[in-house]
Amino acid sequence: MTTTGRGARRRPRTPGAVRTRLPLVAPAAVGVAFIVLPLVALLLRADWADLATHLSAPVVGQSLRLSAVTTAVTMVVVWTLGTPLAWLLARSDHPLTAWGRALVTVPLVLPPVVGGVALLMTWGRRGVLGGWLEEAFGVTLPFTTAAVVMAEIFVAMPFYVISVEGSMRSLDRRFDEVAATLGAGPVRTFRTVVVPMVLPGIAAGSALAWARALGEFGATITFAGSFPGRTQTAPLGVYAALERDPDAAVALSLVMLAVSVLVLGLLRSRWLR
Amino acid sequence: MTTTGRGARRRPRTPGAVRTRLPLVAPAAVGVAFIVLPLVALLLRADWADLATHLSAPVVGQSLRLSAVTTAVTMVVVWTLGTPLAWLLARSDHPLTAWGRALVTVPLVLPPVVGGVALLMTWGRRGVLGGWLEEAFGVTLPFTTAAVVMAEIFVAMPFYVISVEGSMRSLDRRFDEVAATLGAGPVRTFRTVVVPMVLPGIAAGSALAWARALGEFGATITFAGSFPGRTQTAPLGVYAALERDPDAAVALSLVMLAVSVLVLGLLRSRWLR
Amino acid sequence: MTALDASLAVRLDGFDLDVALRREHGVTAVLGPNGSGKTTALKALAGLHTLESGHVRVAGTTWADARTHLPPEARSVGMVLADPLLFPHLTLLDNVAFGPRSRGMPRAAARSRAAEELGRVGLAELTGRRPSQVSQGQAQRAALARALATDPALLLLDEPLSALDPQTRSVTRADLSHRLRDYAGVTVLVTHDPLDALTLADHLLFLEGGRVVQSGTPAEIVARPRSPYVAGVVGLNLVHGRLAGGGPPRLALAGGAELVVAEVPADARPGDELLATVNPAAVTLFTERPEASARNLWHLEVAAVTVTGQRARVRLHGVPGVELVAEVTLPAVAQLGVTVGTRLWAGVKATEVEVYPA
Amino acid sequence: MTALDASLAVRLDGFDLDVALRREHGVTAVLGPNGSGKTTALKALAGLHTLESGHVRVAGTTWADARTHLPPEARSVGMVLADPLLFPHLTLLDNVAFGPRSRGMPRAAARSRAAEELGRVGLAELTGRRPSQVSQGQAQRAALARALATDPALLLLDEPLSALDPQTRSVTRADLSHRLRDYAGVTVLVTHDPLDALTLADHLLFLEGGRVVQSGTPAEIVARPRSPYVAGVVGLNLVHGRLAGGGPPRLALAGGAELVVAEVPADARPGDELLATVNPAAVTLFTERPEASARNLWHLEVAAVTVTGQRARVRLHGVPGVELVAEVTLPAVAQLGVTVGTRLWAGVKATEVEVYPA
Amino acid sequence: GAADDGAAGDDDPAGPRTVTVLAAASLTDVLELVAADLESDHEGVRVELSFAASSTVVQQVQEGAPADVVALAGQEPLELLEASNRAGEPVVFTTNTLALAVPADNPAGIEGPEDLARDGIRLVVCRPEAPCGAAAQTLFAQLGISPAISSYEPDVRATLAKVSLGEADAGVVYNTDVATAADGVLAVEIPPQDNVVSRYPILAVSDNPLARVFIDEVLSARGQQHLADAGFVAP
Ligand SMILES: Nc1ncnc2c1ncn2[C@@H]1O[C@H](COP(=O)(O)OP(=O)(O)OP(=O)(O)O)[C@@H](O)[C@H]1O
Ligand SMILES: Nc1ncnc2c1ncn2[C@@H]1O[C@H](COP(=O)(O)OP(=O)(O)OP(=O)(O)O)[C@@H](O)[C@H]1O
Ligand SMILES: [Mg+2]
Ligand SMILES: [Mg+2]
Repeated sequence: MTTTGRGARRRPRTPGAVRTRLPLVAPAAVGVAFIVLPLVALLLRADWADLATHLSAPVVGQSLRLSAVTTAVTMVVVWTLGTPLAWLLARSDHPLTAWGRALVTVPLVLPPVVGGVALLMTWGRRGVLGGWLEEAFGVTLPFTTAAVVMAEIFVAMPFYVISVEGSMRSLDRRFDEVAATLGAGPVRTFRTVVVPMVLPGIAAGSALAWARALGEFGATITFAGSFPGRTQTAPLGVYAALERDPDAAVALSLVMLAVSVLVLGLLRSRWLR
Repeated sequence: MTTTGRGARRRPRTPGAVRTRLPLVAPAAVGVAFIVLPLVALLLRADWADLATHLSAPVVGQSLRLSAVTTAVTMVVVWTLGTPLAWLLARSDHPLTAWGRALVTVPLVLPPVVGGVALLMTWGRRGVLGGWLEEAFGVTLPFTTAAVVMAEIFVAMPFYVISVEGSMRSLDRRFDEVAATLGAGPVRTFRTVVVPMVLPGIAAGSALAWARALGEFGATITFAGSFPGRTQTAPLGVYAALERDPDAAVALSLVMLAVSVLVLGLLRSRWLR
Repeated sequence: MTALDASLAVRLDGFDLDVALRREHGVTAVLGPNGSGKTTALKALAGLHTLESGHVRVAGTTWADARTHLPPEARSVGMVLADPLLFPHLTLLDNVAFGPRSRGMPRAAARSRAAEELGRVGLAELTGRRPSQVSQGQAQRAALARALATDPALLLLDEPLSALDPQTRSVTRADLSHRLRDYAGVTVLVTHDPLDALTLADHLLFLEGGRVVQSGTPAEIVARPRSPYVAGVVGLNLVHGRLAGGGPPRLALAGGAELVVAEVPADARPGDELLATVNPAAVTLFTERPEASARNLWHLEVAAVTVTGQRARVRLHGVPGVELVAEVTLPAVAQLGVTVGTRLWAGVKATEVEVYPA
Repeated sequence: MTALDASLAVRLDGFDLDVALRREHGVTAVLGPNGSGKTTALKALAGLHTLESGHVRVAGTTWADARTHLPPEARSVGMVLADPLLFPHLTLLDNVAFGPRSRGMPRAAARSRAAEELGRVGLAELTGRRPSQVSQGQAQRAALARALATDPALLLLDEPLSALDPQTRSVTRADLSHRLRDYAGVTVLVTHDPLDALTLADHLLFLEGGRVVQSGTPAEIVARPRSPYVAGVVGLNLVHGRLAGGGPPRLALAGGAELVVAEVPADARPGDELLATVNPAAVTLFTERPEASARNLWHLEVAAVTVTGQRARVRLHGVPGVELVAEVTLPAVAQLGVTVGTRLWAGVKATEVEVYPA
Repeated sequence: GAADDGAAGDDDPAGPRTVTVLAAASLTDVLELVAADLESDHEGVRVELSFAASSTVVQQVQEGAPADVVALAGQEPLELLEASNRAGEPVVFTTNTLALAVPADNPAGIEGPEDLARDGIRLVVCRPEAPCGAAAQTLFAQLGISPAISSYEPDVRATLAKVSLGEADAGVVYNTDVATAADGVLAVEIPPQDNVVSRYPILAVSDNPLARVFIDEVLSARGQQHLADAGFVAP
């Protein structure tokens, strides 16, 4: 091995580098394999020859379109509500804040089906608020596209809040103070200083939340049901097609997989390094 | 209002403080309400009088026990595989790392049901590896408790890796360098410097991953089925009981909720401030 | 009307600040050891700490008293810290325009005001740069421009030069001094650097442990420091003792040693507490006990050496009550073999000691 | 056998380092402006940068050459940076025991070794503390103990005192000097502080832009600095010019000004390039044009002022080719009204100028 | 691993002690009674039951679920079960008919299947891939109505849950499901002439001798009585 040329800098630091790192590399490789193998299996099992046909199955287009629309609306709501929430949590010194934070992250751990039931108990026809909504405005939420969005917000917002709060908390408090001495009130500081400065964190949190919303299944089917074009999002479409048209189901899964990898990969390489 | 006494320091900074913060507080409050209301509804609907009876339904104890065992095993595996993986990702400068990272986080976005199908396609009797496993060792994984653990690992590890990698990446590289000059090879540095220093991040990641494993439903029912005592974890128990014994289902949900809030709250107040 | 009239009582966990400050105009430098409460005082003025009691009145407006606590954004204040803390996502222009915009000025006006302020600190060419694209000194000047762009009635500078390397520091100090000359409001400047205090301020305030230990004009303070910290800042040795009775005029020091002096204040009686200063340059060092005219002679150990240019300051100790800094040339350091731990003879002529009441 | 024989060629994005260094023993101080490659050189020695070409041989072992690149953990090296970088989760004792443990020493032996090392830097009482519970100076001494606990053949110190406040710095410098006296290996000390260089090192190496610009013993360097940076470090004014023909001996400076000198090297011919130093204390300042004996007299503007103790260093410019630092007393600063921007007359006697070949 | 239990227990020289049954969700209560009978008659034998939608059951068997017996709700899913997985001929052991489930207060005033076609009725059915969903489609075809559907639920359970929670005005489910459902759900009968009869097959999918024992227990008088008690009708 010679050291001439730029390429030399890329060589492993020692011939034995891989060996001495084995106790790290081996488990990491097993971990990667465990996650990646099923994805590969999915690719292997896909009916590539007729992929185009499968992708033109009505369930595919319809459910993808619905997923695109609902997750977009979800993200708008999550940004609007979740960003101020993350900020207040990040800057609160109150001893109860830790518990408030835990409460907000509960949907992370709640089985989605239970989440769906809880949503029904709140917004359903006989729910705590739903009954009143129906009487006062004649609005019923379950079985509507709005219910899909609500289910997605319920499961996705905690991801966003937890992640954005982390970056906001590590923002130097002195920036807030400087903005205040310059005459910026809390809202203006939030808008013109905090948000722009934590943009990478917001991007990361958005990616996570969007991904979670895209994959959402249990709460959606429980709270919104499954009706093609109205409440049957892509994951529900996959489930519905799994037995009747497994190739379409796999094709649909592949599309979701590809889109997600693309979004996560782009975001992470752009923002997160 | 007077400023005498220590209490004065806690007063709001201005009488108008709440008003000027309204554009932040209002959406945050809506966000909290949206998440907390369904949880409250769940509490309201619970049959508190007979809670003890419902909790003694066999499905409750059995599935909680199974969930405790499987999530514990899951966490051991996730720690073992995920920690080195997070470290290698955190310290890799390779341009492809961002994509590797995205790949590892795919299960975050994959609908769990699709994840279950992918696991079946890998480890099932007709799967890429499962067929070989069965022939060579007579081992079939699907529909066993092992399958539950595998499904939980598949969905939970990405949470752990993404979260721990974040804290590892923000670890000052000079600590690695100092450890190296002191004679510690990569593995020793990992074990004695990196892991202890990112313990709070590991705790946070573990909480997330554990919570995700605890709530796991779709991949489990697809890949492991729902055998009481063998593969019927708490969320599957909730689902099974929902129709026949909804009060037991709600009671079980409440137990899960309480345990999760407790764990998240304790962790976050201990480690994450 | 007093432009700044503040009486600050702040209580933090384990720290009490109690400081009064009234100034009509000009620059007040606040000095003190680490943890003496300088930053706390500035934050209380800015509204970032709530007063336990006391008041802050600036240019006729009450910012805080028993019933009032204006938030920082409602106070006409400008603040610059050691770290410029420019908003990294904004250009220098937009950083400086941030204040005027926040106070309601239309965008175009705010920007032209910002351009003007940047011009006044010599950054007219860099308005379009991001903070990451300018040097530390430039960033600090931009921070100053930002703080002044809102025409604050009170300007608070918390060690504005301390994070700069020495060269940048003196250039930036000049810019700061230049810019402050045109500023009509009251400036409070926290610093550790005596030169800042002497070149930028017309009034000095020394804090120790949250209390004012000495205040006055630079000339007063340089002449008669009243605490070891203050003496250290102005570069003098300070000795504290009682006038001894009988014999030549001399001070009895705490550890039993004596300091012979030429003159004492006319009204001093034996037993009176007195302070005495000795210029480090007036301390002579010898390797052997000299047959010298110096009336004060001690055998001391070198505790520390610092060098500036071709001069070294040698800190000596080892005789109870006597702790001296001597200033010698670099060649002398080499010739005397001055390193930490060496024992040397230090002599001070009685005529070089200046005595005043404690 | 040479204890350290290194020829370092390192190529980073946009920066090239090319430095050779051979030392048998003792402390080599590496000085240079920011970004001159000091840290890069240390990292290359430690194995944290890969050599483009060259070699590192220490105590007879090849650490790096065209075919070898030992990783840092296989090199017998100790490193201390400005930031102590103690492992926050370990006590001081375990921090110091980390190295011996990593190199295979049993726990009990490593701990007793660590306790011994901590004792040698005066921290015997603090072995059980966490890094967060000790002062910065103590932490830095612990970092030194940690680096030395593995008996490294090469000790690398990268501005080990720069993050400390001045008082702690001089105490820690003394401890460091004391500890280095007992250390048998080669030490390379990166510093910005001339005092570190003069009191700790027996050999100085100046880097600029990744290249060595001057090296030698402290005495050689103090006497004849060869670059403005080096002159600045040793506190002298450096003037670069050509010997003028005819008239009294004098140098023609770049901007057209002249510097009259008393003596020139015997073999200098008109037109030869020469360097000249002037001690800042030998520069006299006047408000009015004096009728003085100083043969060199310029009307200059004050660019910067710094104060140490009761002396001020005044940087002057305004005549092309002439940039001078003058050292005056604090009272003189007040009397002359020295602030940045003032114009003063600066005089230098020809006899105060020291001339040597460029 | 799977080798410890169920189908793979053949290695045990004393004969397998466990029989694993995968069954349609609608059989949950009945088969638990049947299993209890069998376990009390055969000392040391354990019956493991797992319930899911019939189509899921079939898929699980295909993918290697450790199953000895499969009992399905309807014969369509059976067609998907590959021959290699069958270890015996399927037997129709019972039949089921459809019923309308409505909330206890019947807010939409559903009296019979024809009311389903009214505007504004919120109707939930199983997804067409599930036997209950297929049967519902057949029912609508026989009635000549095409009611507006609010949701295609994954299985009977979910369909019934929507009704019992009051979210749906009506759900098409099996007669037996309404009988076992929690309070809060009423059955509206569908006249026999319009109703759809689902035939429930049971078959062994492993050569575990206990599979036969279990199937016989289901077909026994005692087993049939449990089925009848739950609202099933003998074939
Ligand atoms: N927010 C706070 N809560 C509690 N104590 C505080 C807080 N801020 C500062 N202190 C304490 O108040 C004391 C004074 O701190 P302050 O920052 O005002 O000192 P300083 O004079 O500015 O020191 P330095 O020269 O190091 O900047 C210190 O003991 C510090 O620990
Ligand atoms: N890892 C790196 N990759 C690319 N360039 C680097 C890297 N590290 C340092 N450099 C560049 O190399 C040059 C020398 O840096 P180095 O840190 O060695 O300077 P230094 O002499 O130690 O400066 P200072 O006095 O500021 O510590 C600088 O231009 C720096 O930007
Ligand atoms: Mg401070
Ligand atoms: Mg450096």
